[in-house]
Amino acid sequence: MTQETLLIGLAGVLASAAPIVFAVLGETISERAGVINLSMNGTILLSAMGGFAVAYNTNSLWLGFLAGALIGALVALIVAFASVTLQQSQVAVGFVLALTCRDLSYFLGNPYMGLTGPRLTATPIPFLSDLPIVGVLFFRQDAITYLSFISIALVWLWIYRTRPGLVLQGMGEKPAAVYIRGGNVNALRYVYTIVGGALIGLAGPAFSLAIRAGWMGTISGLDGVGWIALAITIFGGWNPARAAFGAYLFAFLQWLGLVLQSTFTEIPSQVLQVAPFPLMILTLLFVNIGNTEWVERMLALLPEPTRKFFAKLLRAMRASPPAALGAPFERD
Amino acid sequence: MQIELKRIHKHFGKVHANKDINLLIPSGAIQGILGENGAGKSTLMKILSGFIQADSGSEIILDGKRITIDSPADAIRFGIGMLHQDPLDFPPMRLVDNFLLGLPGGLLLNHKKAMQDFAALAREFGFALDPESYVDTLTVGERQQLEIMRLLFLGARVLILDEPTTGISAAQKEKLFATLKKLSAQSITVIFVSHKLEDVENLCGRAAVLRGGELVGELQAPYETLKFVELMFGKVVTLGEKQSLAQEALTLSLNNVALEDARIKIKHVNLDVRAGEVIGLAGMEGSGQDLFMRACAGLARTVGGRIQFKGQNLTGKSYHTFKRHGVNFLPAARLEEALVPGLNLMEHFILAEHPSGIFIDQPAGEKLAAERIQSFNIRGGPLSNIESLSGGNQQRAELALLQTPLDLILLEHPTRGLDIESVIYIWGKLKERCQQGASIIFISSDLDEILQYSDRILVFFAGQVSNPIEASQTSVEQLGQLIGGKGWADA
Amino acid sequence: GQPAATQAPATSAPANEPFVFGMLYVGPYNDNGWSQAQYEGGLYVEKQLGAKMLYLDKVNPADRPGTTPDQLAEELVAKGAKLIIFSSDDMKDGANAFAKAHPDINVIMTSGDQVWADGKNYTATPNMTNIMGRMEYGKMIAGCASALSSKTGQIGYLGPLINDETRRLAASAYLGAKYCWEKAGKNAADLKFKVDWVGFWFHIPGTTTDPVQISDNFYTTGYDVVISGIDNPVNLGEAQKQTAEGTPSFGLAYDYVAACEAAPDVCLGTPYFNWGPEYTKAIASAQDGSWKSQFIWLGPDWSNINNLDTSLVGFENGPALSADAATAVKSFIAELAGGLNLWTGPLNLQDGSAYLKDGEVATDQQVWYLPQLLEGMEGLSASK
Amino acid sequence: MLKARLKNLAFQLAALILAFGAVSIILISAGASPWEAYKNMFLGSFGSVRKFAEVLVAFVPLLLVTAGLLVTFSAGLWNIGVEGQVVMGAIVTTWVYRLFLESGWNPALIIVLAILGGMVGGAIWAALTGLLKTFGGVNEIFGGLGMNFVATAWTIYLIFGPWKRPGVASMSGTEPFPDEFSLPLLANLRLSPWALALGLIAIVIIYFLLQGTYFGLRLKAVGKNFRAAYLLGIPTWRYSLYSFLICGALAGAAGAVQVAAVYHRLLPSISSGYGYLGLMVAMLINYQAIWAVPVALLFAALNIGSIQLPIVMKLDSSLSGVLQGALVLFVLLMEGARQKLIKRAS
Ligand SMILES: Nc1ncnc2c1ncn2[C@@H]1O[C@H](COP(=O)(O)OP(=O)(O)OP(=O)(O)O)[C@@H](O)[C@H]1O
Ligand SMILES: Nc1ncnc2c1ncn2[C@@H]1O[C@H](COP(=O)(O)OP(=O)(O)OP(=O)(O)O)[C@@H](O)[C@H]1O
Ligand SMILES: [Mg+2]
Ligand SMILES: [Mg+2]
Repeated sequence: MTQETLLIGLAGVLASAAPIVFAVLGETISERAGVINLSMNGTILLSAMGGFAVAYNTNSLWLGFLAGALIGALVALIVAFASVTLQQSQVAVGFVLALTCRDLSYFLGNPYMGLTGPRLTATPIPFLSDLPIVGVLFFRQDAITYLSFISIALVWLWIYRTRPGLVLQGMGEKPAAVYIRGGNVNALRYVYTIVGGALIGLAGPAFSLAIRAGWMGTISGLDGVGWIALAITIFGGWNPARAAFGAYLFAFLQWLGLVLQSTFTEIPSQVLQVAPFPLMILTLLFVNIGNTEWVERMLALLPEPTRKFFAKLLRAMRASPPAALGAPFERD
Repeated sequence: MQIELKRIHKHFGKVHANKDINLLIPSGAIQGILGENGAGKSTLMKILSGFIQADSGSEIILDGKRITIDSPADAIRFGIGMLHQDPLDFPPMRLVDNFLLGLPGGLLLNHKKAMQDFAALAREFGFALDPESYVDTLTVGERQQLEIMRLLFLGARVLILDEPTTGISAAQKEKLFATLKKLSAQSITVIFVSHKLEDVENLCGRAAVLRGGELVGELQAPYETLKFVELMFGKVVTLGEKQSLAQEALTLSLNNVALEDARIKIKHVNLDVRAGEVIGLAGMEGSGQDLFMRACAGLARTVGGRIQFKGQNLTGKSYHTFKRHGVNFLPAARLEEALVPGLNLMEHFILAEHPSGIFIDQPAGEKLAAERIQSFNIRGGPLSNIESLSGGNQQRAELALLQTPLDLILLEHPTRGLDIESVIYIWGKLKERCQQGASIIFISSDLDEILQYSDRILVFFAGQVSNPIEASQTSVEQLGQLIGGKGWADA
Repeated sequence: GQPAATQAPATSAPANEPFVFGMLYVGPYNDNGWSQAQYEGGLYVEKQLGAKMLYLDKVNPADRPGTTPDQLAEELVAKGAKLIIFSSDDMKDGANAFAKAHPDINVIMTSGDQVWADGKNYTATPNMTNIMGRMEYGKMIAGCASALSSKTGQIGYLGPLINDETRRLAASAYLGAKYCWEKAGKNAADLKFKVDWVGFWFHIPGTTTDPVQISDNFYTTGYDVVISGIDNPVNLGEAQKQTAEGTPSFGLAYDYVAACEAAPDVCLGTPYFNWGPEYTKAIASAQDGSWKSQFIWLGPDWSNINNLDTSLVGFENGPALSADAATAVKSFIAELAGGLNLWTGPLNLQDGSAYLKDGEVATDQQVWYLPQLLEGMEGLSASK
Repeated sequence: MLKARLKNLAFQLAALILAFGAVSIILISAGASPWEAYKNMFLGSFGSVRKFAEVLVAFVPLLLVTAGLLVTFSAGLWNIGVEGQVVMGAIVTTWVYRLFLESGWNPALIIVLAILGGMVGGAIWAALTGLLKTFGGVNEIFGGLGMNFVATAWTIYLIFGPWKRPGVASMSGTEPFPDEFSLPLLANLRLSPWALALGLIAIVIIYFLLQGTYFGLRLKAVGKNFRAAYLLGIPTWRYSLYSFLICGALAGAAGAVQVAAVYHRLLPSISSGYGYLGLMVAMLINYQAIWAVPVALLFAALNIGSIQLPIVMKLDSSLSGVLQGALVLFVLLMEGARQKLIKRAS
């Protein structure tokens, strides 16, 4: 494969990762605020269908994307209401929504199956697109892909460089402490869950109006994407940059699976497709194993210097989730 | 800033935590709030700081203006800041971020400026805090200092401290008191909550006493201690006679035991505990005593040395092995570590018995529960869920779970958050165990308790462990010094 | 386990009330592909015979968890169907079970080979008939059209999953492409024909390769024509996108006569099935009692392969097919009609082993059970 | 006391009404008559003996899965990996069949072996998630999700790779086993009384295990407070693993039944989504074994009855999923509302 085609291939990877990028960013925000939105798989399907339907009827791409975001926000609102206001298990509510929204999208989407609606096409950025390498990679994409790039930067800056972002970090750790500092924890949780949901909702149209244009019900090949995005969020360790990297890694592996299909005939084609999951599990293993009882026991048996080394290593790998993730906040 | 509380009421379900409290605190005063556990002190303060809201009809008047405080945000706006009983900060974050979090300002963070402000404040109060370090590396005292700095920087004119002296060293206490006096000189109103008489006596010009949610009296310095005690408990209480039950037989013996965790390192501990003996562990929180105690239970791994239990070598064995040999550990965090919310008393007792067989023997269980509840006079029935019990009753339930026979009882803060009567009752129960030959090792941040109930004392300071000190030959002062890290040469 | 023999009488219904037949589609009835072609076939029968069609689509374990085709067929029978069409190879086992359990109900098993006396899976089943079109011809024409329209000489084939049928169809497309490429006086060595497999009939994230990605990958790596072998032509959408973004690209749809309408401007054409006529014959025979079990594997009606009343297989030119290419395709079809058989030796299998020696003509069995892709084709021959 | 119970009932009733209300609105918005839809679904599941038999066919694996999940739930574990455990059960069952098909042994014996194999397979798959949880600190939700995908990918690989039927690898799965290797079915029906018995026995055993035994009590303790349970002397990690093993075995049994009694082969999505559906059932019955049978039956009926929708009303069957989801969702919300009200009151 020539450098040219390689670059184009990688550019394609960046584009095909865009929806997942939105999803993982949304989930990261939501979980940072202490609310785990497990409904992603359903949300993405529903917003993909809804976004397409709206775009088809109004013949406006932007209304389509808007609809997707709204749907995502709406589902998130239910999650927030159930978990923040009614203090029900976030996992339970999210899971139910994941299944329900999926079936709802199939039910309501039936009339739109196989229709050809509007679709986003690439808009190369003048000058920049002519730059060697980076031009091909980054500046010959479509609008939504550009938006995905920007979102990564914005979310990262927001969390690590702004005042509200600092509060957001705190909220995942100790809501009560945020509260006594004058923050309205539950209101903020609503806000971030809904904003996160809207981002997740963008993933839908990013598929149905750009990458995998149209709506084909079950055979749209979207069922499962949400779970993958969830896995990637965890892989990203609640850091938007790392999460985005995870999304790109996933898309890259998919592409690799395709280009290697006829070269490495020995590898079953499923292996690279399913690779992200073992990867996620391994990552979780690495960051968590340091906290387990038996590892500490083993460490204790080691002689001084080696013990020091491993203890350091384990502590370095450790990346614990927001302490208050999934826990409702009560003042009294 | 002058504060006037009028007709403050607060209900928690059936609990009437604050009953018609009326109190006037003049500007610049250091107001003490005293009361036994559960008297309603924290509740009152949480109301004043907006953390919770009082029942309707209650009034708060600030410098003559009637105000409503619906949230901490409001309180902050009115210049009221509170240092909570358990520090509300963000352990995994840096000091400077903790300091910044919640401060007003522009959208973007300005770390440079924050650093300068931080440094300036730290200098003013002589706090030695590194803004770049992480909160989870600080002692409780230092975390308090951090909070105080933050509150003052927020412009607090009223500073509420809820039991700030639990778990800080004598040295830190002195520093804290100095700071508070300085603040009141700047006509900042300080409200100091405690159930330690001498703290109030040393610091506060005036004190209000709560009992059972009511304001039962106000006093001015100089105070007479007896009056205090009477107000707090409704009667004069005296600690029981101090008697030792130590016998000859050895239960636990440690030689050259070495321990370490993420923060603390302990080297070469040697200790022989005799049957019936009570060992008190003193030290400011996180000095290593908790690690030491968990090691004695097999909950923390030793990295060197031997732990012998009644002649058997249990080094590196798990807690369950220790338990089988007759060691029980009662953690401080009851509902988190010791009891199972959602299960009732009977189920707890059944679980503690390790019954064999497959099917639950209901009648037997009820009988067991009934007699335990009776003999530990727990306020609650076999079927009442553990979390619905009061703190003291939960503590009693915990004791009722101790297995028999038993050779070593390890207790973390066995009476924290309990009023003096519960304390006496519980120690009575524990001493019964000593009579039956059990040894006790316990941690407490209350030096009086340690002196009162231990035969020998180990003092911990930053991982150093003193040689066993005969309780009869030491004093609160000496212990205080050691805890603060002074006078270790001869210890 | 013998599912209930329903009481519905085999004797044809009184003339006044219409004959009811049931159809099961593997995909959505409006999938713009295989299932929609089946659906149209059913409508045709309704029109011709005044019969009434009951149908159930998405008959696959993913869409209808916990159900089996025979069970679903019984639902249709319960609603009065007197003949059932199992319209996909994937319903084979269900069809067998049903036919066995309901000897009184006639069954059309599309694309199956159960009642092919010379086939490998023959089991005499009096109430079953297999119908399949020789799509090999359609694919040859598709291949030809691609070769004539490709500027780069690189043709991609979007394959679903690897089995006898999908192999022989891909191979046919290759043979057609090769023939027309050389006929146009180009050098055989310059023709690249590559098959990429999805691994399923559609995309399952985290499990299969994404057909959209396959198409994109083809188009962005110099393959300017992609022939769809899957049930819904995602390649067309991608060709459209590529063209819009400046790389002129083309695609061919599959299965359904009107499939090109999804993206006319890039569609070179559609090799399609036209089930109506054969279904009509079979159902009529069931009605008048002249039914007999047979294996029907028909090519196009060479007099006019696009005659919707006679031809089981056809090829619909797409708007994107240039005029000269169209004429060339026309003459290619004429040659095929004249007896040209591209399944003639010398042909080797992909691994170089001999498949047909010089002049040898492949038997039906050799074609139907093609063991590998052919020499000259890139891509996997068997799934690992 | 009684009053409280009545209040409870009122809330659950409200949930029911809301759920059906919401779905009716959806139906109307899709231009269909709710009444017609519900009627067809009902007739489609209870309209005839054959239809009810089909309902029971779906009911059995669902019940098995639910029974298993009750155990992990009381151990405080969200075993979302149950879906993969069903799949694994099916894979191993198929594998055992393939091993012994030519052995000439007594089919009955082979069937038993195959089903046991399936249970072991499911248990092992669950144990992996369990080990990841107890010894790797990997949250069972994420571990389980991963394992689900691996299991699915594995089936697809086997069906289109090593185990593909001669020639035509297809969605229809591997070569079906001869009839004599099927769990005996009732005459003229697809229902196996043996499978039904297996399901019912399982739920009864689980009920008593959780209600009446020390094991169940310890499991609850572990579920409600891991730390305290350990200090009370319960070998917590072992109990977590036990619960995973039990749930995995039952999920595996569900997969085995799918192979041995329903499909007689391995096919893609062999689990029929019963794993996830079982989670819904467990949530809807608020983890109370006593309600498992009726609710699982209801969900199975909805699945089967919804087949009528496309045939009769040209509606998509996925409506049943929407209805199931709405039921669980509103019950959750109503429960939350109830608790909130109680708090207010006191
Ligand atoms: N969130 C709550 N819900 C119910 N009851 C509560 C709550 N918080 C406090 N109480 C009850 O209100 C009463 C007063 O509690 P409070 O915390 O004010 O006591 P306190 O004086 O601070 O005791 P301590 O010295 O232990 O802090 C106690 O009976 C307590 O159990
Ligand atoms: N967080 C809480 N939630 C609900 N009820 C509580 C809470 N804390 C305390 N209570 C209730 O308040 C009452 C008093 O509790 P508390 O722990 O303050 O007892 P107390 O007054 O401190 O007496 P004790 O000396 O036994 O602790 C108990 O009935 C308890 O059920
Ligand atoms: Mg108390
Ligand atoms: Mg208090």
